[in-house]
Amino acid sequence: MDIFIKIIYAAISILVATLYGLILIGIVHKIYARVHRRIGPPVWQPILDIIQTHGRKVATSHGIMFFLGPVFRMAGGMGTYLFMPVIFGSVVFSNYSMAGDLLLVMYFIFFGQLGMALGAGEGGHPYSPLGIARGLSQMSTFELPFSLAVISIAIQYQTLNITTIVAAQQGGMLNWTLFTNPLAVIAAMISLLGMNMHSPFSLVLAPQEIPIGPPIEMNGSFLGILQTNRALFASAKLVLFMNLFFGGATNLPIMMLKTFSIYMFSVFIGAAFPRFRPEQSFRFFLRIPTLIGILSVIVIAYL
Amino acid sequence: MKEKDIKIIEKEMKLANEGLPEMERDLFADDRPSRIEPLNKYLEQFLNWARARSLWILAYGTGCGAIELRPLMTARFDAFRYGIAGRPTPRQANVFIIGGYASLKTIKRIVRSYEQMQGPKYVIALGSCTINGGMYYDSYNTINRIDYYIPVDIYVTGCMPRPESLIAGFNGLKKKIQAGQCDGMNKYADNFDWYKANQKQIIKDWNMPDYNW
Amino acid sequence: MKEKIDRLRKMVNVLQVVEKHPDLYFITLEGNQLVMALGYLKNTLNFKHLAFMQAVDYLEDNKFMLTYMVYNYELKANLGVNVFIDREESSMFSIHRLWEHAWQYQRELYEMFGIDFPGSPRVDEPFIMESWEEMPPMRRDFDTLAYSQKTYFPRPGRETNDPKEQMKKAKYPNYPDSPKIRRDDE
Amino acid sequence: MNKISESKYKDFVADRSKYPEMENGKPVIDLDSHKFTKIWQGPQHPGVTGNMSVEIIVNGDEIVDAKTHVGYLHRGFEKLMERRRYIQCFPIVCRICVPEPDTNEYCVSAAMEDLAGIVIPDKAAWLRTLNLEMSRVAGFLMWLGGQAGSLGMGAIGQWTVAMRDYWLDLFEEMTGGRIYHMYMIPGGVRKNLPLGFKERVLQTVDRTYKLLDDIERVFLNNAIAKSRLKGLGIITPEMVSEYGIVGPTARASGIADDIRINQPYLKYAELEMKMLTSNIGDAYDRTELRFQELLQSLDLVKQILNKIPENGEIQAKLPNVLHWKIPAGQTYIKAESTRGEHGFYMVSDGSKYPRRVFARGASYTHAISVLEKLAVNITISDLAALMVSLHTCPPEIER
Amino acid sequence: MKLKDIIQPLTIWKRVAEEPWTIKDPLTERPGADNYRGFHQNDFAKCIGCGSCEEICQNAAIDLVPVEGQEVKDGNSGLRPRIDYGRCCWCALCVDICPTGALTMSNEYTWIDDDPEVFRFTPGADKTKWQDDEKGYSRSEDIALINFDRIEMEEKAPEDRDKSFIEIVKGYNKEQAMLEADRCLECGLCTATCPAHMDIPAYIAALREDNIEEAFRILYETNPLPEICGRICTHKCETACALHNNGEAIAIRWLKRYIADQIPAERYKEVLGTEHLADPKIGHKIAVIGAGPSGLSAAYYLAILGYQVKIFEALPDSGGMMRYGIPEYRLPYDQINKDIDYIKSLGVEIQFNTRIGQDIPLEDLHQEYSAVYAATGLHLGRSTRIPGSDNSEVYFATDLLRKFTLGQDIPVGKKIVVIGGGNVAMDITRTLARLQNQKYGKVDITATSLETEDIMPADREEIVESREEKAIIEPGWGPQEIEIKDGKIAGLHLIKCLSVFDENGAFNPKFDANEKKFFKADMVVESIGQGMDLSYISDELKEKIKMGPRGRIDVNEGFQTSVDWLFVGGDIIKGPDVINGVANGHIAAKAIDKYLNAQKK
Repeated sequence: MDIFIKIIYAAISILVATLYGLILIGIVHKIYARVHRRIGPPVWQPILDIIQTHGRKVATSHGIMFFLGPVFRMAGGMGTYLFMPVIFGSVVFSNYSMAGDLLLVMYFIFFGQLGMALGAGEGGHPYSPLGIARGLSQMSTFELPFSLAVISIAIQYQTLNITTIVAAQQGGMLNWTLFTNPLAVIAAMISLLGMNMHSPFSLVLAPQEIPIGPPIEMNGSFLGILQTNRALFASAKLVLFMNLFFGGATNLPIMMLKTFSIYMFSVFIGAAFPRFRPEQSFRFFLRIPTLIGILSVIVIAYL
Repeated sequence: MKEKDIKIIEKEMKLANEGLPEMERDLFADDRPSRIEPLNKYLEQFLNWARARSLWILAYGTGCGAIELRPLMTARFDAFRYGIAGRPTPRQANVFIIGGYASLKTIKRIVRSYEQMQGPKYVIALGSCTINGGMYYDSYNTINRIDYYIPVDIYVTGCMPRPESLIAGFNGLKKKIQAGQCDGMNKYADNFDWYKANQKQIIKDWNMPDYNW
Repeated sequence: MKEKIDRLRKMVNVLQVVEKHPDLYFITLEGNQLVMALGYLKNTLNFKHLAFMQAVDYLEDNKFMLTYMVYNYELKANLGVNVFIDREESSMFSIHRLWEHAWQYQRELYEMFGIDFPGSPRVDEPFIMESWEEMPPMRRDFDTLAYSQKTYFPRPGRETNDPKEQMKKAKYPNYPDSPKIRRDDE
Repeated sequence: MNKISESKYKDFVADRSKYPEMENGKPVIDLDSHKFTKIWQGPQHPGVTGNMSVEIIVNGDEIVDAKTHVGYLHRGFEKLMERRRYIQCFPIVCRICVPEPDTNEYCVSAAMEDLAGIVIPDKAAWLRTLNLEMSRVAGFLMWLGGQAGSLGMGAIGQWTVAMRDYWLDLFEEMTGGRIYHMYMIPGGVRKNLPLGFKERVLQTVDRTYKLLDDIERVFLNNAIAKSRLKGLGIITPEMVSEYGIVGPTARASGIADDIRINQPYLKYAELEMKMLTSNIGDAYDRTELRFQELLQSLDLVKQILNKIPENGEIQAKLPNVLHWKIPAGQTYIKAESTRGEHGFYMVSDGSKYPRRVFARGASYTHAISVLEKLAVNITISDLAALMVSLHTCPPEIER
Repeated sequence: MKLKDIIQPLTIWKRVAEEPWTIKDPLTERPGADNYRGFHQNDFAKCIGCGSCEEICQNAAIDLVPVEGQEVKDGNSGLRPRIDYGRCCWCALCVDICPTGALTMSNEYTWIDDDPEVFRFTPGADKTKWQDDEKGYSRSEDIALINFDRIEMEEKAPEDRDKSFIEIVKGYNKEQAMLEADRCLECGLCTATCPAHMDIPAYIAALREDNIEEAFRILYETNPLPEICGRICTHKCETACALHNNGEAIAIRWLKRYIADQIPAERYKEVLGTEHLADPKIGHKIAVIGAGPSGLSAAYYLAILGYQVKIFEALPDSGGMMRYGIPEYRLPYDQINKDIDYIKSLGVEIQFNTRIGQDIPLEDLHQEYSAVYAATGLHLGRSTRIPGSDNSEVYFATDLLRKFTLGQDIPVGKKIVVIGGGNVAMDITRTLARLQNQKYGKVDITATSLETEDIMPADREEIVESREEKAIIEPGWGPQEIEIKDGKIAGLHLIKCLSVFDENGAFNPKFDANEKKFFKADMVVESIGQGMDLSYISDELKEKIKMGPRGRIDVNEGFQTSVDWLFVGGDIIKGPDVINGVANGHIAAKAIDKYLNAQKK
């Protein structure tokens, strides 16, 4: 396929994913609002917010790294998204899926955080490093069960190519990893809670503790980029989970439905619980989900 | 403010950090802000449209006005539906609500927070105390009129102004933003010396507590 | 309550006892016996809770009155202990060893009234005011209105009329004042 | 901390004996060593209760030293009252504590009445009791939202603050004011109850019961909330008198001291109520106790509504307030606010103006002496929860 | 960690489908409560500009400003409160204290603007969208910050007093006086209405501060007859009192009496600081004609200015109408003497039984005295001139009263009708009622007037007390004819009076001839006003003096006639009442002083 067309397709895909992510965030705000017994903002509010942040002027400077942070973060989000198929069998939404892209995707999940850490650390505000420390520690801990789950399904499907994994799950609900390897899915879904950073794992932003942590000094377009990335990264994660565990999607509505349902899982838990203390959160991931992850690997590998 | 006043003050008052070495100048937060000029008429109109619909309040309850911010932001009045949200850091907020009286110690933080906010930024002054001292007009520790220290876009009178008044204030602010008339930030930049002089007149110890940002 | 005060009398010189209510008494002590009295009240007579300590400025008499309000959980009664101290070079014994939170009041009094409590922790740290250069503001000779008008730019344009003067202006502007009684020496 | 290492507190206390190094009972802190960071939590910080700040020194995210800074809300009420007539004091004092202004109004009015020897009519006393108890409900609801919010659970705050708003509607109807009621004028109260008010209060009480039912399930029985609040900020019974701790915060540590029961004022002697105490004294205990007190207050509101007489004077005869002089004397009037003993010490010298009014805010020591002690050795993440669990109200400290 | 604690929180989702609590459109859906303390309203029809709101405002938020269209009237300063919403705290103390109930609050509460200067407005004058709101806060009837009820004045019971001439009103005791003084709002609206412009709030304040001497000094600044005025003043001030709008006015007159009563006569000089004035004199000698209130007032002020004053009085005792017109039960003679003796003690000489014009020609006075102040008063009765009024049993009230005071016998009929509704009519009614009571053991006297009861010029309490003393008051009738039978009076025919004044306010009564009334009587007393007697002015002088309308002497504002040494004042110029006389005397004294000073140079 022509590389240029591929690029155009990827661009369209990213745009759709970002918009979808933003709307998704908007919808989730709306749902939270209903839990709070209020009406809630319009679903397109995140888009307006991003336009607004881009319209702001940046008059502070904390050095180049500070400004590169959001860029790295965005790169991480895009990287995560770009290397996996969004809609199975679609040309436009196939992205740069290739053999071994699962590893690449997992690397990019990390990459964004690290980049952000470099940038935010330059901000000089003491809450930034605190937030970063929390974020990175928590990420390390939830990555463990997640990686175990990924290893488990890599063993199960004998591949590291997401497209192949999706393909293997086609042909009926019962082919989904959810039913073929439930332990791995449980481990992964619990780590998704941490990944989505909803309560009780919202350590990084934690407004009452370290007011919004790493991006505390971010503003203007840089904040806008971070916001965009949040949307893109959210949809990327959800698509990844959909692909790995819930049989992927063959068209856009299915994709939206499935990702939305996956997201609702974190929302469902998130609305009901307060935030963990950092060490509680770390311990949490290193206990049951990790055990389940190990179990799933053992089950898949030896049974 | 009258231009005559500004000229007199410019002549008489010197910025407190004048003549200090470069390193120490920062402590006084005397960096002159710059004006914000619109890039393009139509783009600016579009941005103003978006700005009016996405107002981020600085979560700093400076006075008793903060008490009505909570009902405003919670289920009964739900300001989120108007695109009003709270931000915990001044860097990201664009609306500063002065919740009534500002004590001597607070006005210092108000000025500092206001300066940290990135433009375009707007100020809503709540309650009588911000207009003419309110019931603390004779207090030794509260200022009388906030517009001497930072520019204000909308005044909401009342003590306390109810959440509904506050929503009306936001509506007024939105209209003003959309019409492109909210130039408080430019006013601050243009009359920086006047504002600084006023601030310095009451804040004797300009040096902030050793905050390491 | 009376019995407790009688026991206190054996320890220190109680200058005055006022019963405001059956559960609220005020006694006046001598300044130099205060710490001993409070210690006795707290440890032996079980007035465990120090509700507050405050000062009242008697500018005319050139005195500060310090009030220590203690409370007895068993008796369910308050006892206010008053002592008078000199207003110039005002200073009082610190009671932060009796109650852990007393330093907080002493710090406030140091700042708001200028009463020194030597030995009290952090007593000279600014408590409420920041960069305050005038006299301690709670002293009665500090005029807060004048200070506010001088410092904080009251909004101009306010002017009022006295109804009496206004009516005089409108109705009888030329009415003569009362004649001055002529002195013989004029 | 020594006493805490005993028996029932043992489970909650970590061993901090090794680090940081201690000298004379204080940690050795060298900021230049880069082992410690100084952080100003507040005044602009969503986690602090009101406009105050805590200067903390952290090692990692563990607090090794804390200092409270207040004064951001200082308006000099006491000074201002010295140049206001007696009648002009009651509108100004209610600003001392915004979430619960009525206690201030009551205390200052009652202090004037006490000094001037005025006895308020029976109905006025009942209306005041109703007002105070309603304000306790509103105050507790606000606090409950704050306690949940400090742990990052926004929903509870949304619910309770909205519910408080329904109570504010009632206040508005009863007093004419939403936040500042300015209802208890010296000598009595300003308005009779409007028509049908009783039914509307009872409706709101029922709604509140229903909401509290939900909250009990969602928040008080919440595994994570429990895990975070248990063992946080333990106050031992010895500390209570040492640090002048009052109200529910003291009662959670087992000190049975409720002014409404021990030294009943207004009509509290005619109401049935139980002294609520608890014995561990950690943040969860305090939360639960306050929750119980909230339920108790709702019950009291119902009791009061049944007992309010239909007819009667609502104000004792006052002299012309423009030149009202009160004979010389001093008094101390206290009332139980949501935070505990809220008292006014008033000295008059026989003139038109009070010689001295001192407001003993219930949380005067909670936010400074106590917080500074309890904040050490916890992590930043718990500071907000600790602060809220002490139920501090900064303007009470600096006034 | 129990499983229950993990499952239960998820019930948070239970109410997600319920209707949100959010108010859909808070700006239109949520008016304030019915008695919400919103923005201020002011009913200009009620507001009197007394400034109590300004006084009680603890935020100094209220200014009193003149407002277009609001005139200065008696009891209304024309000022209106302007409220600075940069100060207001909505405590509504201003509403609670407002003595007229003009100031209220609407339940509107939203006002935003980007100009901080606009939040200062005059409710009622500036057009606001809430100015006609009906809901909102107003003072509850159940509370009061001020006392609207006058402290009861003890009086002799009607049965104790209706035979004797002992003073009726007992006067306040200290406690009562303090309580009554405490009610004063210190607005000062009364001062303008008082003809002498006494500083009423100041002396009441001094009284409240228990500083009687200071209060007494303030009284003497503008009124040298406090004992007299404290009893029989027409107290126009009390109708102007702010409290009068919604309750009972401060008993200003009784307070004045209380103050004066507290100082014994021998301490007057000491308290007022006039001990050194006993043996004058420097400068000019001045003659005063008539020892009535105006003459005495002028004499007093001239005396303290250092002039040598001599009063010429036609009657055998001083006091003029105060002694010869007002019965003793209202104004005991010893109180008159107390005031006058003090004036005399300052060196003022009074020559009795000397009628100027008859005994000494007016021009002669000018030889000896630098200036003459003529305050001769109104001593001639005025007749209704109705048929039958020339009968010998028809008397003038003033004549009867004077004769009674002089100790002469006066005729007392069995059935008497008094024509007139003024204070003099009441005086003669009550005097005759007492005499009837003494003589016949019962009262049968009727007073009738043109004016209906609400506009009767007599003091309210005079009417009430007359009725208590069993006199009949029948206002609203115009006398038509005195029926004479056999040279004796049979009775008085009256017809209904519809209105007394026409649209321009001029005296022009209208009657309804169909409604008639007849009072049987054997004696009729006319008391419809008094006439002046200018016979003491010689004809030559009369030509020099410019005369004004209706036979009055034309004077300038200092009561100087066109003959520059002659000053004329008192009832013949303005009045008739004591306090006007006092005021005239005061002004004239200052004018004479000015005139003489100008002459010297």
